[in-house]
Amino acid sequence: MPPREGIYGLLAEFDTPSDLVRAAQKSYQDGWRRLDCYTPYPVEEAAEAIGFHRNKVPLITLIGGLMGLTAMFLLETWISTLAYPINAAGRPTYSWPAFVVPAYEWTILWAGLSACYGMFALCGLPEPYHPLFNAPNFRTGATDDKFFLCLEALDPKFDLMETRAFLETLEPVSIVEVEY
Amino acid sequence: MAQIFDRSSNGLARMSLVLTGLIVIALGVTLDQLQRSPWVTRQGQRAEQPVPFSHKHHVAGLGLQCQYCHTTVEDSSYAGIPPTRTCMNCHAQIWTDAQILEPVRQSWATGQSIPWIRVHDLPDFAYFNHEIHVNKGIGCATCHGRVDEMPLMYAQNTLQMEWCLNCHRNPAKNLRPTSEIYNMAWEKPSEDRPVWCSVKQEQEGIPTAQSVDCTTTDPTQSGPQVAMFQAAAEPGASSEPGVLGEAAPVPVPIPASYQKFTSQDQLGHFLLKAYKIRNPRDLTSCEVCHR
Amino acid sequence: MSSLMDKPESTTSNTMGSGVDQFENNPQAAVAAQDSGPDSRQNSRLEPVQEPMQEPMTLVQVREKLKNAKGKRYWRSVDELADTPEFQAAVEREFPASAQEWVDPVSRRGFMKLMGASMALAGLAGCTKQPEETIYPYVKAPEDLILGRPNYFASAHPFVTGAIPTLVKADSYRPIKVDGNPEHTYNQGSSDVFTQGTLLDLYDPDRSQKVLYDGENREYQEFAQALQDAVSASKDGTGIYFLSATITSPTLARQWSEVQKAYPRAKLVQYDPAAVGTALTGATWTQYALSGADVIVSLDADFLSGATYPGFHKLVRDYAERRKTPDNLNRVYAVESSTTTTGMKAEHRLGLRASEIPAFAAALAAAVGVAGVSAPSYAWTGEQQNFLAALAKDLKANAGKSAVIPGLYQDASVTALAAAINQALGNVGKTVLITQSINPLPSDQIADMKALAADLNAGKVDWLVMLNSNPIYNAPADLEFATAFNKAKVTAHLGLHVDETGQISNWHIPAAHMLESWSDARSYDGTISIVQPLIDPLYGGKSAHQILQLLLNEPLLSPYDAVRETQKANIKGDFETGWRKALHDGWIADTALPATASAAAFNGKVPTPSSKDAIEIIFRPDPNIYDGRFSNVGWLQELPKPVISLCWDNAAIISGATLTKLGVEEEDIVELTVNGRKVKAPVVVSPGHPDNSVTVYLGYGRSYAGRVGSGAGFNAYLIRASDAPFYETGSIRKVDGKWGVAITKSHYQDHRSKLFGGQGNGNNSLEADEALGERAIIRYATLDQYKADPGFANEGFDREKTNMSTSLFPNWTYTEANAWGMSIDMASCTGCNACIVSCYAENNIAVVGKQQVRIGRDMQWIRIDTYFEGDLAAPRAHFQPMTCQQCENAPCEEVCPVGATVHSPEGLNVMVYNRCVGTRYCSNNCPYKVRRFNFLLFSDYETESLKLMRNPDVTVRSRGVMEKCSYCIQRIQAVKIDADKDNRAIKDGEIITACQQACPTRAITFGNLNDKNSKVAKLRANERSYQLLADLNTRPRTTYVAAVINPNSELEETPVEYAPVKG
Amino acid sequence: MATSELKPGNPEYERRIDPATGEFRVIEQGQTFKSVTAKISDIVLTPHTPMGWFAFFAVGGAGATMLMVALVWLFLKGVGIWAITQPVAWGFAIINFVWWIGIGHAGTLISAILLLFKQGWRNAINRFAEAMTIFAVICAGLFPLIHVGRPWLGYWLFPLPFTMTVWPQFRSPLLWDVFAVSTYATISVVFWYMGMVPDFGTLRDRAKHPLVQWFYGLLSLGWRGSVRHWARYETAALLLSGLATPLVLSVHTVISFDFAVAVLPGWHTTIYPPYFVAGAIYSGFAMVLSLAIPLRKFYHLESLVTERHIDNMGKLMLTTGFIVAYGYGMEAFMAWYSADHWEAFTFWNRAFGPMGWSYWLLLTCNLFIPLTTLWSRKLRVNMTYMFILSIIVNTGMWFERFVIIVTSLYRDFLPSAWGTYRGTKWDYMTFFGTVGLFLALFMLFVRFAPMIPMNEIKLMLPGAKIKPKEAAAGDGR
Repeated sequence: MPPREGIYGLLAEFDTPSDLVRAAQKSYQDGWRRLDCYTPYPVEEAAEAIGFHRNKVPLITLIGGLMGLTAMFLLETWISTLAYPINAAGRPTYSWPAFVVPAYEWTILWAGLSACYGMFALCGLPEPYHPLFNAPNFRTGATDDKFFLCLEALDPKFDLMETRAFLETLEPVSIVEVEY
Repeated sequence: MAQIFDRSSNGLARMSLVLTGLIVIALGVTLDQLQRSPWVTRQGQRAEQPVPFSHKHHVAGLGLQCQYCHTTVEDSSYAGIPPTRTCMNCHAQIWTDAQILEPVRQSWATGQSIPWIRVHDLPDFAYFNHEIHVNKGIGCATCHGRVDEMPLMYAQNTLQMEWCLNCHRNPAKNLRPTSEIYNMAWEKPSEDRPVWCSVKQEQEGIPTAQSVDCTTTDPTQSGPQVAMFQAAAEPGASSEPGVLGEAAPVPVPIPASYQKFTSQDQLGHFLLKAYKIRNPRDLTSCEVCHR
Repeated sequence: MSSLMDKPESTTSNTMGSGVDQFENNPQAAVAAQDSGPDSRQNSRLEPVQEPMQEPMTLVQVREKLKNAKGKRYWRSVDELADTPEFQAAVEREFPASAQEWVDPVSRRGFMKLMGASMALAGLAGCTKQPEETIYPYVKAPEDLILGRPNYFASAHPFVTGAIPTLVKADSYRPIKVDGNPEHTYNQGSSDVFTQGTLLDLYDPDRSQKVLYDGENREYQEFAQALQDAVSASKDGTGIYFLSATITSPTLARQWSEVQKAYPRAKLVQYDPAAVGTALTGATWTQYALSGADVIVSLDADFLSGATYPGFHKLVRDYAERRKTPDNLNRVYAVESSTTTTGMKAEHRLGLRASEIPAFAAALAAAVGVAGVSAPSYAWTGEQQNFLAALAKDLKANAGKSAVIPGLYQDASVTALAAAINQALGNVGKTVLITQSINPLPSDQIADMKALAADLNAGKVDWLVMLNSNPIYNAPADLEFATAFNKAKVTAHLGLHVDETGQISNWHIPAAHMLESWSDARSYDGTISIVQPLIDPLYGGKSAHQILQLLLNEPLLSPYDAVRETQKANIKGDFETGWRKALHDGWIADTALPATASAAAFNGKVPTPSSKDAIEIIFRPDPNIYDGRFSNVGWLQELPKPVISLCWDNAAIISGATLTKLGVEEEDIVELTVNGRKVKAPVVVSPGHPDNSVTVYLGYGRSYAGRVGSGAGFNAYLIRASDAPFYETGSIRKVDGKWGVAITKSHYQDHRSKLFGGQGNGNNSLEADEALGERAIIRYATLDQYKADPGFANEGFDREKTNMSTSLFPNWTYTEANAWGMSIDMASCTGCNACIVSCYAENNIAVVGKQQVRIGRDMQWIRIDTYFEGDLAAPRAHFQPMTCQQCENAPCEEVCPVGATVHSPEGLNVMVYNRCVGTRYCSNNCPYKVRRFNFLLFSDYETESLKLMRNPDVTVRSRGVMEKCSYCIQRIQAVKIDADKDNRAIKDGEIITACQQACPTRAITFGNLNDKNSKVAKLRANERSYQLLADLNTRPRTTYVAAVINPNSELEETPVEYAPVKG
Repeated sequence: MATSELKPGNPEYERRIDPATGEFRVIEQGQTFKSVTAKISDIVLTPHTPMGWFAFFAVGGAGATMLMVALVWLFLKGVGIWAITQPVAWGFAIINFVWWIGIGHAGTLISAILLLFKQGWRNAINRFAEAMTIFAVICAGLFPLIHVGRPWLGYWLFPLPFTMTVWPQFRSPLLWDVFAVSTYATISVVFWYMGMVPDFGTLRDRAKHPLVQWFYGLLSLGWRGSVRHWARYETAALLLSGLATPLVLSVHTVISFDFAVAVLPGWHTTIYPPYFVAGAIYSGFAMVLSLAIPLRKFYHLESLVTERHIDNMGKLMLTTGFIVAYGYGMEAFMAWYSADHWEAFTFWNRAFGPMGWSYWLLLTCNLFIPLTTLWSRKLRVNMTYMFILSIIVNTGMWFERFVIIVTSLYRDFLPSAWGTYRGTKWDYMTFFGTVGLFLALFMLFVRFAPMIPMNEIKLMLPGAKIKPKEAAAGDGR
């Protein structure tokens, strides 16, 4: 996509998670939908506050796991009974109890990988470049001890002056415009 | 604070992830192909032989029998490479001063072997046995290809295990009447090229090759030219005990109950029984080829 | 190739009944599975003897040759190039000093190994291309050769205890297996360790290859000339001395007698360290027909353990026939001064010190009422008196149905007394047959040797020609032979190796191996066999026949003609047909010696035993390498000696009590002193060895045996004097240091209390208590027990049979095809080891060397498990051949991650070497521990001569690969193919495994279990058959037939109680 | 130092003891978001590496080099350079393999199982415990590869379409190992890396040098702490621990199958799976202690890795130690109770046979010493003692595997096949070589990655509490 021009959004900085959560709740009640919070550690309340309740990671994991299970079990069965059926130690060619173990391991393998990759994919990572990094105070705090609320320009309610005014009411430490 | 990465890096980052995946897959496919490639198997490669011997000329041109040179193919695991004397049988008279035959005359004079490069070279841990194959209806051409069309010898097939198993798992698709073993031009039966076969009362100790006889001309018209199986007829083809004992009775061509086959599948399954070919479970057991 | 090919005599054995002679062959089988070296078959054509020597190339040319070779190709070129005579010539000229390391394959080898290994690593096996291989076809193909099918030639292995008729298998005229002649009445196809070992002896890379004069290369003609000149100069042969091993060839004898006619003053001395002073050199020859003997008494005679005793093959076979079924058991008493399998198998064994045995023999003679013999006064212990009494009683009860067999290595009086007893009991003519000696020139070897030494010292000897003898190494110590030797003006040595004598002789002539030359010999009953060569001499060796012939009027008469000349007398009817029949059959009909002479009368002199606490030192030829002649045969060096399971060394073998008395431990070094002569030896304990006596085996301590034999063991000849070649009192004392010995079976004393399943007393062997106890590995019964309970072998807790319904899984059925199985008769096996060596030869098994054996890495596919039952001071041994049991539910297969060992439809546990990655899990999970792993690169891929020897039907295993007994799958497959070709079923007995083929007692039977009439099926149905560890439900295809023994109730000791474990 | 010296009232006491429980605090008082960030990321970002680090790294490097030498010789000559023989066809290689894998387990246990059990105190130690897991698995994974006779054919263990058209044999526990261990390694790495992504973000943002920024920037994948990301991240982490838990239990179970599935007396027993897993965790915690105690001292992390952690791990070792003890007991009991001769003899032979010494050594190291002393809280929080104990236990666990493998193999069914076993110098070089490799890798990790998860620590700080507005004023950060 062509790089967008102009303003990405307004970034308000808070000192405590409590302030951030309150601010987030207010903005959400105020009707903001294109907004996000940035915290140095997981603050579930904030996510709740901006109306982010559930995600798709579990579903992806489940699907991955099932794929692993069936893939390995079928492979084993095919190999041992059809591809080259061999009498080993007088055991039946279809020795399903033995097949369970590798199938079990692959279930976990695929589930785990899907969980991790799925999570990053849903988050749109990797994304080394992000407009927020243009904000002078973002990188000094967001991963350290500061808490940010960002109201994004894409939100229909967004208007530079009004939004800034609205943010003022939330008593942030600072407010900055974020360029694309 | 400035950005560490440029805008474009987002695209690059995701692209590189995808690429890595593709490269891994590509690598796998390459290796898989490589292990089957002529570079590894020497399939179809014409080796630098001391004498550019042409099977085409000698087989198709002069109509030499395979066994004229490969004498032990029916009696031994080893088909046999002709001694220099075999070459000299003719080349003492003809082409006596041809340059390309110099190595042959050298060998004859000095008593040193002609160092041929092995074209069909199995790994040393794989034990192939010619006699049982030709005695049970696998033709030369099945493995060696149309030798009569090869000016210079090369390996028609990979000779890899998967190729062997290909047939050991389903011999029927390659079986032919033992009378046609040396027939380079043999083609699978079809509607317009039927084959007639009959089994005479097969008995213990009589090689199955003799109790079955097949013909490509309709035996109901014109008395069948019954193709004979060389090994049995030749007295003392094998000097080993047990093997056929005293020369086996030469079967008389009686137009017995001939059966007509119009597809390799029918013929194959008929011969499978007639030649008492072991079942795939036996034929694919490890000790058959590895000891 | 062999000049044989155009001789009419070479005959394939197509009329022979056995099916073993139908083999297919893979042209390159003998080459590495991993990194294939040059093809063995082709090399066989390119023997140096055939190579027309060309101009030595210059190093420039060498570089040329190598220039365009790169990488692996390059190294292979060096190897190939270095083997060409031109190259060697070149190197020798350029820098003679360092010539060796280039030309000598051994030093090249270590390096090449590393190369090979790194190559294997470099190219990840699967993806590597095979190197291009070359085919060297014949120029003129021999008529009767079908490449890929072996030929068989009947011959004989001439041996001082009587020739062993052989049938030699040749692959494109390379002998690759030596076995007994199945049609010969004497050994009926069986063989022994020596006969089997001669094959490797032939291909021994260390054999001498050049005629030498004072270390320089010479032509044979020069020697011939020199000898002839000397002889003709001497007119009547004065000063011409021949020193030969015992002459066994009638032809050689004839040639000598002609030499005597021409040169009456020429002298012949025969000397065989193992035969000297024994009945072997006497004028009479005693044969025993044990099939008719109910009671057999051995007076220090070891007639069950190997060809060291004359007639071994027949004696042990007759013995075993009477053990196979309980209804007609014989009974063996053994009185012996050492520990031998004979004593260990005997119902009743009495260990006596060597010097007591003549006295005992006399006492026995007196007791059975031999006229003119009175029992010498000697303080026998109570046990000994009981034994004597019971024995005498039993003998009298079985007059005419018994045999008393004297030991070879005992005082002459024992032989005489035994003969007298047999005479008195009326055994002679029934179980005992006395003929004149089968060795044509009997002589008093000790006297002759003394005389020779004297003449040498007196400077009377101008020429000393030694024929296959090695006096410098093995002459009696008191003759100081080495010093006397130097007084001879010219010494010439004919031998397979440049041995101790060859080293210091003026002339050395490489001898022709018995597989390379024509000769003849008599077997046990005197029947003459023709020794016919299988191959041209590899190194232009000469035979003794040629040497003697040099002195006769047609000096160039070939041994072939000489032998024909001799046998004209023996072959009846038309000579040519008779001759061809003889060659084909392997013997000349009715040439057996008639029972003429009677035994040497007993001269009444019985040596008095030495005092009870004097140490006696007993000299015996080694059971594996005999008098040292097989020193360089790796197979025999690595072979565990019977009873003590010692290999790669000899030792001072003593009893446990003596060990404690001397205050030493095993592997300690002791110094043996006899009349001031000393030698150092490691101590090894043998259960049941008489106290205060030390058994030492001869034949070790060679300094010029070759890469294998040199430096192994100690030289017992150094303390062996001419007046006491068998035993002598001496002294023994501990000296510093230890000498690690390789013993393949552990024997711990069982110190466990009854609570833990032991015997409480520390006298028993832990292994045996376990094996005979609840593990029920050895099951046997006395005759009475058997009569009371015929099913003893499969009754009772922990002896239950395999229950086909115990498995959770549906059983695989093996009913449609063949189901191969093996049965081993525990009663018959005497642990003679012939099977092991036969297996070596058949299956290309590698020799690993002493150090590897010491840490338990020997590669033998079949081993003889030995358990010593009861008190280790006087045990009964049980010998159990142990090899892959081919379990139907094989634990090894279940755990192999790559399916390298799987089951065949015929129920065999097949091992696919080239699939094996070497996890060794199968070995761990094998309850029988019969799998063998190539921990290092054990197989020799470099030594050319060994490549000729290999069985082309069996892959040579590379490093990192597991291997094991396959029931000789290559033989099974060969027969299957022929049978399929002929559209017939496989006959019972058509497939014979290598161990079965060699076994003199027929203890091993192989066949198809689905064929209810097959021998093996019948044996398996036998009530005494049991499966090992059946409670593991492994369902072995190999079963053992429990032994039934026939003890004399008067001597029966209380059997050991095996208390079950009380946790 | 022990708690007794701390009197209520003195600041030391306040800082380290939680008044509510009287236990040591998981995090000492007075830590703030900033201090945590600084403390942990500065270890990584500081331009001057402490000399001590080099010393340790050099030791590890030396070991790794020795390993290389041993491996080259191994590949040239073959496994015969080791002491393995008939009948003991498995030796050091498999012992080390099982030992290392076992050590790995504690890492996964701490990060996964303790997470599921909401054990907050795990947060300080889980990161380097996971690192330990991965490096241990690397060392372990080495052995199956090199111990086979023809390592260059190792790829035959994977189901791939070769021209032989022959496939792996899925009944073999060794093949199960292949899948179990590879899965275990992969999941551990994924889990570990995912956990570090946010902290890499922190490092990226604190780094001064552009190259360092770029480096951690890449690793952090552009993490910016969006609460939406955090939410998914948390879910994924939870799921992964949910998966890692059965995985870690299965891995040592499968490895125990290598023995339990075999017929060998001393191997063929049903107690092995639980017994192996417990043993694994036991040795794993020992190894965590051997790492944690020097680390907290060296990098002055006492405020984050407190006595509480050591104490808890001590307790866990006590528990698992008793499960192991139960395993040993069961073996002895079954030897008697089963009335099975094979079992009985094997047990007798283990305890009183020629190699009995190894059995008693293992009992001393694994039972007698730890299970008697770990009861004392005093000792549990005594760093020196715990460090030594951890070494003892690891030794003991190594010998446990020695006993299981060697003393079962060297005297099995047929007395005639009995043998013996003594390691060669190459065996020892390979073993200590892997120890060196492990150390070297771990030192690299300590230097270049955050060894304590900052975000998880911050989560536990008082400042992280969400309070209503009025209380908000002046809460201490």
